[in-house]
Amino acid sequence: MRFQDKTTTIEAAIAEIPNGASVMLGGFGVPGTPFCLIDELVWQGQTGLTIIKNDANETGMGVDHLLKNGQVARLITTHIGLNARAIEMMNAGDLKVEFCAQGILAERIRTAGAGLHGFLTDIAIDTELAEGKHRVELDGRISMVETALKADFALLHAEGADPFGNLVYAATARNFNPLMAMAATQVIAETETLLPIGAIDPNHVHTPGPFVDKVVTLNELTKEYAVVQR
Amino acid sequence: MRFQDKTTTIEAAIAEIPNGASVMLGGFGVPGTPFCLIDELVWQGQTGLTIIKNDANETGMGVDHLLKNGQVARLITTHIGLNARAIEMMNAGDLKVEFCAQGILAERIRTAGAGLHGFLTDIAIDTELAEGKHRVELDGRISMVETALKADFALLHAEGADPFGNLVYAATARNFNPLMAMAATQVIAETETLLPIGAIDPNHVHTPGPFVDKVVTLNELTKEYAVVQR
Amino acid sequence: MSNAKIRMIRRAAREIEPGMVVNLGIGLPTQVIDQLPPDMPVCLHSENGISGIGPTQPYDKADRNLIDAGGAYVSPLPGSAYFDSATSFALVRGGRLDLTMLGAFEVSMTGDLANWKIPGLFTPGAGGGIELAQKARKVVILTTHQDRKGRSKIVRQCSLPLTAKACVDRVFTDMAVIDISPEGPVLREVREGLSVEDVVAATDAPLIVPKGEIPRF
Amino acid sequence: MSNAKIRMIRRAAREIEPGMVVNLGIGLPTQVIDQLPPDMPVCLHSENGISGIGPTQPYDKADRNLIDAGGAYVSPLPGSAYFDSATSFALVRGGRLDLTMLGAFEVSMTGDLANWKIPGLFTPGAGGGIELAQKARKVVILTTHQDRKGRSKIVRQCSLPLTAKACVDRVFTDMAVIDISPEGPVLREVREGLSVEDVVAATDAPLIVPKGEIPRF
Repeated sequence: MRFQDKTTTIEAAIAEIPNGASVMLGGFGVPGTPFCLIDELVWQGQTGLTIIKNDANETGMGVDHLLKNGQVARLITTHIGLNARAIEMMNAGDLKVEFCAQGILAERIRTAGAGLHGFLTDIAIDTELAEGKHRVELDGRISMVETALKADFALLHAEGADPFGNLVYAATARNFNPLMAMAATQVIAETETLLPIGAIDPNHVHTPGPFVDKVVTLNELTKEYAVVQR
Repeated sequence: MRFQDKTTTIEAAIAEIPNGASVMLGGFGVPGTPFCLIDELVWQGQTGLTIIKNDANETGMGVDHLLKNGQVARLITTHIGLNARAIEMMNAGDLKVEFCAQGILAERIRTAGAGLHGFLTDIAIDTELAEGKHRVELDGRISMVETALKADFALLHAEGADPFGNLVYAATARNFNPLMAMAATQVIAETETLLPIGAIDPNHVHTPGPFVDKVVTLNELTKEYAVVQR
Repeated sequence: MSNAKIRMIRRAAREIEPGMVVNLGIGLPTQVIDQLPPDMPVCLHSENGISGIGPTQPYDKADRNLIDAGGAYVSPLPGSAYFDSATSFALVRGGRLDLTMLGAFEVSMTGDLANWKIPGLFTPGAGGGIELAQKARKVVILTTHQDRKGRSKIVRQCSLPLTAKACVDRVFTDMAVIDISPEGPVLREVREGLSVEDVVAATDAPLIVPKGEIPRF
Repeated sequence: MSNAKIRMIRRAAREIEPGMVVNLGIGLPTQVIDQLPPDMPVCLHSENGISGIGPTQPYDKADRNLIDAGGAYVSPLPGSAYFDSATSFALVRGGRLDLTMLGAFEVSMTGDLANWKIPGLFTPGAGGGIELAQKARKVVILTTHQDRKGRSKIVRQCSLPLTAKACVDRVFTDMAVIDISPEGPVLREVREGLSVEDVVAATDAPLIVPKGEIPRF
């Protein structure tokens, strides 16, 4: 027995994304953001996208290219404070932004990935984020229902991948990537290094291959992956 | 800065468990079952315990010692087919057994570990396991509420641990261990090897140290850890 | 094993397509694996936390920490991964398991499955079976056509507690291949040496028999 | 930095006890770390997925994949661990975070905290702040006593959108240490060089002043 080879080109992988798709993007700030996959998406120009990402990167990087290019209709996120354009577009009504508490966004994504419908929590219960949330009383305790959040596509950044799609992430570049790997219909991972099958110790795999559909090997890292000197 | 040293003796660690405590036990069959911690619990003899474990091991091993010794009032589990004593005790009314679907048990434990109240699922909805479950309708879909399952103690088996409680598990000995590590007030891990601090690559840690309270180093593995020849 | 069972297992193996992620239940389903072409890309999942199960190991070569959900000592392959039980069932419930092959006590004409409990006789708990039956993309059953007392396992309605409702897509027995269609169970193939009438007579549920030649396996 | 702020940060550092797991918010709280004894056992958590944050790195030595939640390039320590965002917040919500130190726009006399939104002016989203404020075992605030316009940050009632209700245990300012008790805010310590009256006058919320000598810091 052997494993399926899921390697493909960046063009072919991104070409699967139609206009209007929902797309999860890994990353917390720079680490773990799939900048090359995003660049290809900018190049191909799909529009009306719903983007799900922890943050909106910084102006001039990653998600910001999609915003500038007018490809994003809706952004589900936790914090966009480092991207003035995102805030401007939101305030001008050109971008619909849905804010989640950060761990709740992570958990909504994981819940979809786990094939569950939602979860019960008291997080943000006394804040404006609680508005409109369905409430349940159990054992005398009030909980809010947070619904599972799935997407049509997830674009991930891995440090290493084998052709079957077993992924490893480096340091804090892990963040939302393994959660999004579980929660999208089509999961596309870019990898800094394509490792031969068997090169990753089964104990060290962060995202098991069955969750991943396409593996794209990066030839070189663009400057957006580098250390940001502010 | 440095990390707290959580190493202790097996006697002292288990002595914290009072009569009537709820105790999670890692393991799926033999791999990952903390046999030495269980042996010490049998030796110390705490009674009226609620045990939460995937299975009841086999007759003559692990959980079975606690059952035979009359220490278990209640067992929350998924499958006890390999332990005739557990089935007999259940049928005779000497042991209260609560069955969960296996992934639902895993998820209920993780939900407690994640500080959430419960989750919504359709798993087992048309079966007798659905009886008495609270139902919620969301977007025209019926879900059942599964509640978070926490415990006073979790007893885990790790292949390696450092003094701060960073844990690594071997192969399928991982199973419920990392989930239970999140879900108990006091988490006690036995380890085959005590590794020096820094010996585990931060990318390879399976259970981060902050989840663990006590680390017990095993001198030698009892024969229950060995390959079972049926 | 009887020749009829061997034929059933060989036929069931053809259900596995290249690239699939597959979970094989304890018993007959596990034996399907030996019938697959050695170079076929397929990933075997076990719910205790492994993707990419390799060959079963004899006791003297076994890794004490590496079993499948049935307790058999297995081995890793280049490309295997280990994970915790929550991730393992996320894979099942989240739609990443293409196929599961399970055993059965009873399968109803609407695809209900009973395979985990015989009240008063066999009450071990459901383990991972409910989630496999309810959430695998395709659920096929491997079972003898009748139980030891000669009673049909494909029934009008299950008498035993259900594992999952309307979950079964296809049943492989030592007599036939039967699809559960919206109209009811359809006889697709008959074992070499048996007639359609033999199968119909041995089956409690009313079988839909398509016109024309029924293939043999 | 002003001497008063340095005193505040030094005083806040004494809040950290050996063995604690601590999350330090962006800004003033991050600077507390430099005040800890080098051999003190403490584990710094950052919500983007690390336990055991080591020293900040200059750009030429930075690991591009290793930042804290504020975007600073940090380093690992022997004993650090990396994990995903769900695990990171499981640690926070599950009760494993002993202490968080956060900034504030407003703290109410009942311990309500507002620190994430100024409608119309500052609307970046809450990030991980809500969960830190609501679920850390102990929540302490580091803030100037008054804003740049001289308005008290310790108020009767928050006018800004809340981060979390009744979550604050203690406030460290450049003027005082204030506990939020069930009876209201209690003045515990006053900065060297100030009188109790100075602090009371600078505070919008009515302060409970215990009898006897109020310690200085």
